[in-house]
Amino acid sequence: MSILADLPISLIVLCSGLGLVLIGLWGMLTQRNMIRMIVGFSLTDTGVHMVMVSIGYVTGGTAPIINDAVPMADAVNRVVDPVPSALVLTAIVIGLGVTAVMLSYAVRIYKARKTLMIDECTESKW
Amino acid sequence: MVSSFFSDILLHPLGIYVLALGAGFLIPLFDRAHRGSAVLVFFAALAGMVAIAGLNLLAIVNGAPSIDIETAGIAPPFSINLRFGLLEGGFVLAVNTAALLAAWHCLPALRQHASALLLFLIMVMGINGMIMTRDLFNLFIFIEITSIATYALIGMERTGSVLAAGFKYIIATSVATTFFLLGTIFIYYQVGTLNIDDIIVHADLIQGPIGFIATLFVLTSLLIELKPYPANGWGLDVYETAHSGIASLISVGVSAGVFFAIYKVLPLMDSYLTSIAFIGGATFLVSNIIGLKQDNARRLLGYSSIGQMGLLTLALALLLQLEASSQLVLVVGGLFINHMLAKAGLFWLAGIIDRSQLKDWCAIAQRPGLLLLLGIMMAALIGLPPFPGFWAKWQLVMILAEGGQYLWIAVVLIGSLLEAAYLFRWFSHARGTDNNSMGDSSTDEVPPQAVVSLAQQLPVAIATLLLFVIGYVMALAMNIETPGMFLPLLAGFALWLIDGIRGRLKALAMLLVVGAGGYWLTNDLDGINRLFSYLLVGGGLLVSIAVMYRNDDRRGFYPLLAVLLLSLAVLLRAKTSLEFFFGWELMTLSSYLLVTLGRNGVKPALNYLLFSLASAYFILAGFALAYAASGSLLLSDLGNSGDSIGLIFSLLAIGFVIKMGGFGVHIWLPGAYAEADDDFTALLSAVVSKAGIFGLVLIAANLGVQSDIGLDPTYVLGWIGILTATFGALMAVFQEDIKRMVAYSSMGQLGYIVTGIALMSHLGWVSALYMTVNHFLFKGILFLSIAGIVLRTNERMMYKMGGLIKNMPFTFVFTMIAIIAMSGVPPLTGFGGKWMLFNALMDKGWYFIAAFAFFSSAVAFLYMFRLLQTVFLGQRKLEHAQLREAPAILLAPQFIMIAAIMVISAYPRLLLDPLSAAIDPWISNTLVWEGFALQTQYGYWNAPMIMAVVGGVWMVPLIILLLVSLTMKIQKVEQFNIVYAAERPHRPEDTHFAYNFFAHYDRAIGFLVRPRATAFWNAAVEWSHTLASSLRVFYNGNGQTYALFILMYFVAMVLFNGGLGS
Amino acid sequence: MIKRIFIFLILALMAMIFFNLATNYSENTELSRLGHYYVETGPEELGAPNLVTAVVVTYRGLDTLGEVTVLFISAAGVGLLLRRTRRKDDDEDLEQGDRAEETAGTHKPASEIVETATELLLPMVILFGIYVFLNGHLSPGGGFQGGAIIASGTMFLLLALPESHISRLMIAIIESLSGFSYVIVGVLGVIMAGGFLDNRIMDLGTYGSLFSAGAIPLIYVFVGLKVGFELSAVLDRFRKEDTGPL
Amino acid sequence: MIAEWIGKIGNFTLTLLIVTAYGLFMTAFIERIIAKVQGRIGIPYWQPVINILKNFFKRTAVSHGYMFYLGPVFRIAGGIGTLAFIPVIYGSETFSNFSMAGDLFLVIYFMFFGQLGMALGAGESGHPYSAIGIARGLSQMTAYEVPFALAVISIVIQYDTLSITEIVAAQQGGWENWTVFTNWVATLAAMLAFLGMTGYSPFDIFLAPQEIPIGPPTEFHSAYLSFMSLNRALFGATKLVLFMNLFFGGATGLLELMIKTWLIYMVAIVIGVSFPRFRVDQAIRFFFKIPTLIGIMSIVYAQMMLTS
Repeated sequence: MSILADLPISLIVLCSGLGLVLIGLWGMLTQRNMIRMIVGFSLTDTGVHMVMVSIGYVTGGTAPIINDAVPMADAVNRVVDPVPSALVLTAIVIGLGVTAVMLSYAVRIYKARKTLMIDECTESKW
Repeated sequence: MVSSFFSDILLHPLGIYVLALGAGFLIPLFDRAHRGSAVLVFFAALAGMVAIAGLNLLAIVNGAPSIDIETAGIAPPFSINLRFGLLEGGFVLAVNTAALLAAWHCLPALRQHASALLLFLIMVMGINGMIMTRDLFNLFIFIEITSIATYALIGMERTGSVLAAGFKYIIATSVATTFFLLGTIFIYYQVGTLNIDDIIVHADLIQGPIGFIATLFVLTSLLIELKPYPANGWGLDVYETAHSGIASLISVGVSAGVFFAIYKVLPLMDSYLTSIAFIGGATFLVSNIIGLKQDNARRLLGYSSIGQMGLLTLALALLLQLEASSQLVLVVGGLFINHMLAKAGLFWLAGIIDRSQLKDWCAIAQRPGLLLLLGIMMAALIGLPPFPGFWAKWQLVMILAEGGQYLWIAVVLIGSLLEAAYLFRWFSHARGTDNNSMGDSSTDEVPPQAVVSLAQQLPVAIATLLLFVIGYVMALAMNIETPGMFLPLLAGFALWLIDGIRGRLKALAMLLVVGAGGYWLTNDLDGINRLFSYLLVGGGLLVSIAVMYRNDDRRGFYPLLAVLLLSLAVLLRAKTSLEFFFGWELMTLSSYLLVTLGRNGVKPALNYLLFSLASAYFILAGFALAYAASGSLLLSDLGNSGDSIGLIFSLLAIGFVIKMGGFGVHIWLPGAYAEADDDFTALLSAVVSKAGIFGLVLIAANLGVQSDIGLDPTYVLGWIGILTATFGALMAVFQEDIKRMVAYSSMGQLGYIVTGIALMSHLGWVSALYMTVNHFLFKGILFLSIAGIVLRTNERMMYKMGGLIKNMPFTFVFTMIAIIAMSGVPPLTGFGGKWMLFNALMDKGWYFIAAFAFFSSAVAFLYMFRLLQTVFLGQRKLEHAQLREAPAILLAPQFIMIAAIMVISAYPRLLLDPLSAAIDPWISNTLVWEGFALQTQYGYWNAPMIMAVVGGVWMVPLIILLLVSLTMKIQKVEQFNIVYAAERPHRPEDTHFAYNFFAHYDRAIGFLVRPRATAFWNAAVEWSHTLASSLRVFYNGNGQTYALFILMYFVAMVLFNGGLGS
Repeated sequence: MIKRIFIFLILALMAMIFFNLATNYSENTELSRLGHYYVETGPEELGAPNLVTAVVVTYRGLDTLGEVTVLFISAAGVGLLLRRTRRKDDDEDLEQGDRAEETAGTHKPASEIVETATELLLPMVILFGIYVFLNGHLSPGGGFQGGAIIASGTMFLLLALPESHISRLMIAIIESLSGFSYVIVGVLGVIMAGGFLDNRIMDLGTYGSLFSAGAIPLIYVFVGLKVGFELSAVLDRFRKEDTGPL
Repeated sequence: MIAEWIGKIGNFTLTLLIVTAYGLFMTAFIERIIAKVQGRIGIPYWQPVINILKNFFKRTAVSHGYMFYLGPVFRIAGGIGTLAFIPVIYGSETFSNFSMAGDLFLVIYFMFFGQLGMALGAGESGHPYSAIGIARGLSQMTAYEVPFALAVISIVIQYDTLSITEIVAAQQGGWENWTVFTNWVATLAAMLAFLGMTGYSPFDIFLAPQEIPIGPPTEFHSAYLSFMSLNRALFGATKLVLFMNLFFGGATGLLELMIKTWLIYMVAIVIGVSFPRFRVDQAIRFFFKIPTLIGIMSIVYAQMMLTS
């Protein structure tokens, strides 16, 4: 545990994020059920978001809100990068949108062919 | 205030977003009020987007600076900015225009749901954003906007297969964009900015493994969006199943956006240009190979789409690598706009005709308008003139040649050929395999025809129009002589407008147009071009008179014929290799279409087209090398090509020889000649084949003689020529079909001419040109005679004829004279050609070629006799007893040509002097005349004297016989009155020895002419299909497999470009 | 099985790539150029204490507009996909599927605790959502967050009272108008201030007060409303898989 | 000018008569030799002349059409014309005929003229045997043309000219200058081709003289037949003259002409009576094997040994 404790916090988040990406990809590639694939996608997406957040971290920084807690004069040295935070916000919403559409596809596919198995949807090929 | 609102907001490129979003957000409300009003708002917004893009682009083209749109009132890189420059403007305008047309196309589906309308609108805006934004993360947003809108629209028709395809599409693209995001954030980590320009400025900060991986992630995910092989099965499924309008927009719009995004980030990717080019090239090549095996029209379009994007990627990467970015607009822009209009048009057509299997496309066989549109789209797609793709491909190949990228030239050309193969196979299906233009068997069922309203065709028609317009503009940019070079098309268009009037009237109009146009195009030519203009234009007109023997509708025939004949004039007029190639391709296309008009012409026409295109691509490659070596496009500068002259000559010669049906690549020839309309076959053989000769003479003159370098290829060419002659003759011997036989004969006769040109001596060339003229005369006569015979007997198998000399005496005499002129028997014209050729061959020391020439001209007697014997002589079939002579309009041109043969036979000097003069600029005259006798180092030839002696020795016995006859009782006997063991034959079939006439010859040496070439090419086709099958195993339809391929792509890109080290 | 091994292999390679990323990563010790600029000049320039909001709404306002659009089109897309089959000529299977779904029986009613809790909490949740987006420029939070909270209220409602009716018309009107207004505000930025989506079309006000930071609160109101109603609409559509007109 | 032409025509007529008479004599001669070999007495020497005259003056004739009528005309015109382009006796203006009109190449190609016309005439008769005969004859012709062409090319390489007169001139000055000795390879090839050209056994199946109604002349009779018989004699002699000129040093006098051609003819006859008949495809294959090989060697020989 001491090794972990020595690591920079953002690196841990980064690694977890990347790990999540891999887990999600594994799920997308091996789970035949579409809902599970969507779960895999969500995991991947979340992993990327974690990576993004970790990138924005500045050692010892706090939230980039310039108010009484963080005086303007010293702000530059005390806050984390606001940009990745802003980006991740956008990315989350987009991930949500994609997930919603994916889910509605899954619903429709189930209705149309009474199955959710991806390998049973292979009529278009070659 | 109001005016500034208009100029600053609405007409500003920003207005595109304002319009799209404003309308998009409001459409649900309008929809609640009134569905129609929502549709109105939708179109108004789209039209506005087109107008904004158009007006701003116009301003930029006229010199205004490119527009930078800053947001938030803060300068970049601290805020997001958009750019609307020349390239951006072009892409945006193109995408929006296509979107407007696509919207019209899929309006019936879109208007069902207001959400579909707004999704469509926002999707287009997303593409616009992808093109214009200069911020990496903002690019991601626009990609996602486009993607999500696309996902939803794909699922608009909720059948099982669409949904499955859509889900695969989502999985694939979302994996790709995830990696894009990862890459983006790591780039931000290193550079500390998201503005692309700013990143480029600080590109040195991107370094180490993180920089390497981040850049590759960004690049690869964008490339994946372009659907590179093999990670593209998901794209194909969508192209196959989604609504055609949506599929078209994905193919041309979304791809355009992604492509432009790649273009934007490429400055960061300098070291990966090779990889990019490789991916593009492989995708282009492989998808076109796989397309060969595809039977589903929409999926075929998918392969073509993917292939085209591959080509675009390839072109982009190579142009940047070769530092030719000034040509980007012309090459990439041209290719893009071409792909966009043509591919979208095809998707729309596929949508409105709605037949998934290619073979069901005969549903438009009786719809000339639709066929025309289909043909134009396909021609544009494979880069035939005058469409933008032609100019772009030309320029691309030129640049590649300059950069020494020969392998890539091969990839581009081979890929294009493959694409042509499957596209025109499709066209063949649409054309219908079997069209009885003679109207002899009305029992054939016409498959149910597609019902298509004009409104549905409108977008396709507009796309067609735009293709022409842009093609013309590009022609201006390429400094092509206009309108001269476009005259064939104009003439064709004009005649197409009056295609509704009666047959003969149209023919007359065509002759007038071609006459006037041809004169205008060729009257200021001189030298050898002038000579050929008499032959090609004058001769073409002469033979064309015969087309009036038919008075039926012949839709499309006359306009196409005008295009063909005038494109020959263009060919002669060409000063630069580009103009030459333009005319050449125009000729190829129009003659292909004309062949398809024949009775069973569709399939052979496809062969013809493919070989012609292969020939054209060899020519293109040759010209490109010449341009690279000499730096000039002028045909007269071909000779300044230095060391590569041998290679250039070989490439060009291969091209022309294919077009002339050279030995081994002749298999297109008999089919095309046989199945084309009978009068058109005469033109093909007598006139069009001369274009190849002209080309050969041209390059021989400019490359072979001007340079001091010895050309070994000419010796090979000499052999090719004579082997063509020999095998053409041998194969002709064993044909039963009269047209096939004469077609093989034509091939053989052209072989001598090739050999003559290959000799590279004055005498050789004179003989070649002399034989060219002669070939024009006798083949014109022969094929026109055959047209008459086929017209009267409705039959092409010679053994089903016989004894026609009684019914068609003029045709017989003309044929006989033509055959004597062909055979080389003195005193007619053929002898002179053979004599000069033989002398020239001996002079050059090509003795064995001379021996082959002897042999092949002896073999030629076999089929020549057979033609006369089995058709005109022997026993007449009972049902042919009442046949009449061929129509006078068919005989008239033949008569003129007979007269010409006679005059030239007696006074060859009339012809030889101008021929010799035309050659003089290149090789000085070696003809020595003593009076009328021509002297060579070896022998002499006194044509008038020969004519006189032969006439004398022929007349004397005739007179004697006539005198004797006076004293005799000459009894004219009936057909069956022969010495037949004192019996009377029952039927003519019993005693007409015609079928398998040379069976014994076949027994003796028939093994030489077993169809090995055909077998070879069949094997090649077979092999390519097998290859296609093995290349497409990746497309197993499983979405997970596709996702796996995408991951593999990322891994492979990283490993390939440097691996995990460093 | 072979496929699994193959997948494993590819993912292992991918993991090595990621490992390469991680080992070469070192935590930032100072702000990036962009971040530095925003932190340094952002508060004065835009008057918003919450710099993330400043970045989201103004500096990268175009992203946010795009983001709203994404949400808007995914809602529309979900609606398009999950619409009830109305026309006879649609896929036969589809229609049967729909009918089967309709006759599958009513939902099991939620427990009383949930129902009561919902009735109690729902107004507060919504109020909190509104608070979050109104204070987006001052404190953590903003339009999206607030919208999401409002939508979670809707979620509550749907869980507790599955049969409750949510007015489509209202959703559509609010969605459309708030989106349109956002665009208008953006355009006003061009006319009245420095550029598209410039928040300084209104007075920046007193730093740190509710009505400050120019148009940021206004924009966040639109965004909050829009996000809240859109997410609600998405949830609603998944509930019934039927939208009627959008 | 006109006088010159009349003179030429006169001279040619003389040559024509001599060669024709000689050809007829040879025809009878070979018949007699064959008869002797087969143990018969054979025909008298004047029998061919009698046959021709008899046929010529027959009172009735049957016509199948105009081409049928013209066929024999073409045929004999081909024979006469071929002779017209060959100088018969070296150094004699009288016997040089119209050889100034064209060279060896002209002669070779003009030999087809008669065959073609004949073939057309026979074709119009409508008799299948005519057509079969012609088909066979033409096929065989393509085969023996090959060694012949190779041999001709070889001697053209050797003498560097296509003019028959010059070829003969080059062989003057003693028997050792004759082509047969200087270029025996080419001569061998040409003589093998000659066997096919003459149409005697074993290469006579296209004519099949022994069988009753087979071959191109099947339907011809009366004056037509007499034209054809006349041509057969004339054309055979003409070919002998050509071979003599090309390979055996030509002739400076009528006597030399007769002896040389007689000897050349004997080659064909000796072989003809000794060998049975080939089927036509066998004949074709035969010519494409050994004779062609010899022909190729003759060119190589000429290139290597006979040019400087």
